[in-house]
Amino acid sequence: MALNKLSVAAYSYSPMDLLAVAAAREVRDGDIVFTGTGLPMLAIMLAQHTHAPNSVCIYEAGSIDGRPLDLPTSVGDARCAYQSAVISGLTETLYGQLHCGYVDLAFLGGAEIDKYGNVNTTVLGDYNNPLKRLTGSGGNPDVNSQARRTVYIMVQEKRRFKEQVDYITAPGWRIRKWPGGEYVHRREVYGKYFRGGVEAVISNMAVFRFDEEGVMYLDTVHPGFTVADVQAHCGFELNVSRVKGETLPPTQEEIDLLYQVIDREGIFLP
Amino acid sequence: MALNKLSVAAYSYSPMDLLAVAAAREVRDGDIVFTGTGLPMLAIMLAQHTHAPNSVCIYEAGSIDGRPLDLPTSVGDARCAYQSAVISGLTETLYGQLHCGYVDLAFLGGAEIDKYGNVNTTVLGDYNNPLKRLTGSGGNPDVNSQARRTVYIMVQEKRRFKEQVDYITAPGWRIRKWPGGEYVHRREVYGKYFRGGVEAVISNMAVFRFDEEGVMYLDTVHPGFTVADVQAHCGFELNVSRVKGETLPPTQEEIDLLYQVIDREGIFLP
Amino acid sequence: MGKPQNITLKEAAGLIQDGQQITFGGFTIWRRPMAFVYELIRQGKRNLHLLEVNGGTHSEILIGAGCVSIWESCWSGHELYGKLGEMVADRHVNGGMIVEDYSHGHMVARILAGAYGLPFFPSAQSLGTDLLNPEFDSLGRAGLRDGSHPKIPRKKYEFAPDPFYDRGELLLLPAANPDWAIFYASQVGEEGTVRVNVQTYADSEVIKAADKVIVLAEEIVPESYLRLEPEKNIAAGYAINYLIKLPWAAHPTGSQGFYDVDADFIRTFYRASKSQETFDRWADEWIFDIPDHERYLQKLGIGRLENIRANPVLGYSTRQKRGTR
Amino acid sequence: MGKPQNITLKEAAGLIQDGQQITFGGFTIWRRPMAFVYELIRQGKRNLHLLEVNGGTHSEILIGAGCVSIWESCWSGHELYGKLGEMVADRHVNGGMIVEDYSHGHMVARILAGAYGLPFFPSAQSLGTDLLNPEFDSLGRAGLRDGSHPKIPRKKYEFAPDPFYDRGELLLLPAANPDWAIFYASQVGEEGTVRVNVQTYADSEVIKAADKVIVLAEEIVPESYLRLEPEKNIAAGYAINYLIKLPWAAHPTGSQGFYDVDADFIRTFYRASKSQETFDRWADEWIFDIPDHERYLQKLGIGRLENIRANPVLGYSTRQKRGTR
Repeated sequence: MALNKLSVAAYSYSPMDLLAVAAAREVRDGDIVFTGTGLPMLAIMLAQHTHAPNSVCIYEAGSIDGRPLDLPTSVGDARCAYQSAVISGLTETLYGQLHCGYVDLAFLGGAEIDKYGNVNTTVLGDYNNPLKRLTGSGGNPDVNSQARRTVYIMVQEKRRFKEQVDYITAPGWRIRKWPGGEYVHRREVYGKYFRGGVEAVISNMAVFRFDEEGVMYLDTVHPGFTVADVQAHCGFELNVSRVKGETLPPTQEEIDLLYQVIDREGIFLP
Repeated sequence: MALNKLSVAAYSYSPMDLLAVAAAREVRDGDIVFTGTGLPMLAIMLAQHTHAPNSVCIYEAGSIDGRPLDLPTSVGDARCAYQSAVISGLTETLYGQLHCGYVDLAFLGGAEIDKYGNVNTTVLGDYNNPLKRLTGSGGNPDVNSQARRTVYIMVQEKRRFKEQVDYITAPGWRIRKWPGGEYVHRREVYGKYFRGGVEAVISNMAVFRFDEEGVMYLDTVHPGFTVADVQAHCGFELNVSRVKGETLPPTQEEIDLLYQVIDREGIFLP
Repeated sequence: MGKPQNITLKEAAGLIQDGQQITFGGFTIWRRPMAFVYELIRQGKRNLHLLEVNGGTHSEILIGAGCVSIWESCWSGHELYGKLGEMVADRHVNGGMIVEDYSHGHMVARILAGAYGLPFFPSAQSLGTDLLNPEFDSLGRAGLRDGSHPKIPRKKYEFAPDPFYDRGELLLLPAANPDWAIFYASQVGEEGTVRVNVQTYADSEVIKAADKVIVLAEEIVPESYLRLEPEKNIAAGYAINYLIKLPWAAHPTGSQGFYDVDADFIRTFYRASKSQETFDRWADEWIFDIPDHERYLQKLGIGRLENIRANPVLGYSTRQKRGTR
Repeated sequence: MGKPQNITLKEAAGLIQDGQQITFGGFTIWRRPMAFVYELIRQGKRNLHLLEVNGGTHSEILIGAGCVSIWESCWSGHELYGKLGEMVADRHVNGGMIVEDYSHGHMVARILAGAYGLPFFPSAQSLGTDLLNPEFDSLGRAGLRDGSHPKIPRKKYEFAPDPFYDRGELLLLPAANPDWAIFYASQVGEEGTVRVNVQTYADSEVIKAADKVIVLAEEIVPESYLRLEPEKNIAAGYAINYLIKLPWAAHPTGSQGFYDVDADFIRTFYRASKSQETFDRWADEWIFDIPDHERYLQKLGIGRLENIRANPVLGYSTRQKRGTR
């Protein structure tokens, strides 16, 4: 499918639509994708309906390459499993698939991210005396640490894009080597288990990527926002030297697929 | 079922029949039994048909509590799986069931056994320059090392009942503690993983058990044989001080079950 | 071992002793033994050590009711119907419960090691994270890793070298062998064979890892039916100690093939869980003022239950309105 | 990764390089990719490193033909139809092949570690046996544990303490990640989804552990059919690299649901395997003098194949006479 920029003017789209579409474009045809609930489901399904028909989706709860008739609202949902290639459980998905090395791409979310792509979904403040407790890690760090590429989908707020996260739930590019705890490059911590890492962060305002040192830079800015807008909603000084331009907006075909086929009940896209 | 000694005179039985029956009697009702191909299958099925209807059989290849219509000739046979509770594979049977600790009783065989119940199914002579290579260990040592009770079924020959086996394939009561290799009691090698060990050896001539030190003694002698016969077919000096008497012969009911129900095709009992 | 013993919900909950380590089958808001959780609360259990692969609505309710003093897991929440686990969060921020955080992959490793009778399971997952920060070892900080607590390992994790292929260090995660697994099953045979529908989560491992297992069965069916397709079963009857037949026992969590998640019920609970006061009122209404499971179902009412009842072909409800269109 | 590539038997065997490490799916005399073994022999492969959970008729044939220089496993034989693995035995006694003995549980641990991307797997099985005798470490004695052979671990096994529960030492078994798994499947979907009937052996693990996977499918069926019951499938198409459709490809080993073990064929082979001379004559007749699988089936003849054809309800032959009655 060729993206058709000229169709843009003819319709409107929401920030959520653009997030879903931008995420979908990170999928390469044939990718084995490990996906959580929500927007990531829209992204992988949209990719399968457009440029990546041979991409495959693994849901942590046990379904492998399902072909849902109706959009699942949880990875544990029976909807995930319809016409799946294999139905299994967590040992299979987390060890038999993920640890085994099949997973090319992961879509994940987080409450906080820092300039090295470290993500926090555990606590705000000191872990032993926190200001706020979040959901906890779930499989976020496992999937991130073993997929070849990870894409985080985030809300663009100053308090969420931080110089340094309060707690490293999921590993970015500069992480701690235990037991000592010194900060080193991800490659050094993972050694022979290194397969890749955080490739992109997609927010409601922009797409970010990481340089050779593992530092986040601004890649594209969504239509309607400026580089200054993004910097104003980012808690650390952003490298804007590599900005490529505007994020490609959704096409009419993509919007139609999202609203009329993938989320026709209006669950994530009301 | 009460064993009826009085019925003995009225019919004949083969050494194989007695072996199967004596083995069956080692099964306690409710036992979870890990069983290989051949005579052990007859034994567990006979027990299930008589005094141990609640005993359950696991076959290494993956079938758990099958209810075969026709006698399997291999643990990999589809016949094993008919009406089984669970069908799985080796990871499940060897780790999910055996290592997990469910198995009460195992029936195994061997080419050689020594007075400590160590069994050899690997080589005769020096392993690095053997006189004869046997089949190899298979699951014999795994099952023996983790079942609470193991019963070996053996052919009674001087060369098979040895003072010391040439190679310890499966662990008896006095085994080697590696890396040093010193001989110690099984309990010392297994430590917290100790669950029990070889409980009985049943041959075509007698039943043997083990004393507190883990040394084999003669328990009962099959009808038609004397203690001297057994000693003459045993390669080490046998403790005969505890002989209880004669092995109970098969009943007519047991013979009928073996020939008319369990092995009605005449596979193991021609 | 033999077959499971039939028992009532009250009797089964009565077996759990204060201070014991328990775990549950299911996944987040799916196939949780909710009726049992309610009964534990009615019986006023205290100081439970809840170790679970992941948390969910059931954990939030049990923790909110003050039954849990140690929680080891990786996540608590209600998926789309209430993202935060407010009760875990409250205890972590305000005290009253030890929270020990692992990753999902670590918790699966722990339960799998327990299931296989191994002391540990290796993993290269979540290296470099604060999950491994020695300062954040909550059970260690509480002085509970001295070897005197049989269900608490001496260390939160260990690094191990690779003596075989020079791949470097990876983690060993300690086995978990809870005193009890409480488990909701889709179908159980007359002799105790267990089937769960669709995704199997960590269910087969949870059953094996626990010292004793209580199963709440949505329905009891003929053994011969389950044994026609043994590939779909996860445990034989000898792995189960106690059996309770209790339809709708997983409500408000979902049970594939029987009923969907009761989204409104969980959303209402989630709102209530935002303060102890509103939680307590909710618990009075839905737990303490209700004597048993039958009355609970009566209170829910047939309309609500029919709304979430699964389409038998698809395994989920086609009646419950899920979105805006 | 995508879908498996369709390929001929000759092409597939041509991919295996002399000296590579290979493994097989199946169990003893069940679901072995026999047609592939014959073709490897026809193509004159040499110095293969055969690492397998257990051996069987296929190993004996491959070893007898001189293709294997290292065999790591736990057992070889033909079950009831020839108890001893004569060719493994011959090489062990007379030389010509390195034999490395583990237990069945150890081999499963090795393949499982490989499948999970772990460097090792722990086990307390077979402690105290001569399997652990350092003097009987054949690859070590041959000087092959120096780290320069990527598929050969530096140690046969390692002892590891339990840092968590003071349970004492147990074994770590090194992972196995063969270059190739050659696998016989009962049914494969058009997109490569793999189903095996009845017991699953170590099949799912073997597929995962290998770097590349070749599947011989008894039949290709619609994906949608296999996906109606995904609980019965063991791998998705992306786990498979090459696919060959080849009915009766497991003969003379059995394939549940399709055909039983050809007992007479294996008995005849077993007798032939008792000397190299009779083996060679057997191999001429059944391998070298036959150009392909179709002619092999023709030579077997319809009567023989019909005799072992499975009753579709029971999954095994009800025609083959098995005993004396």
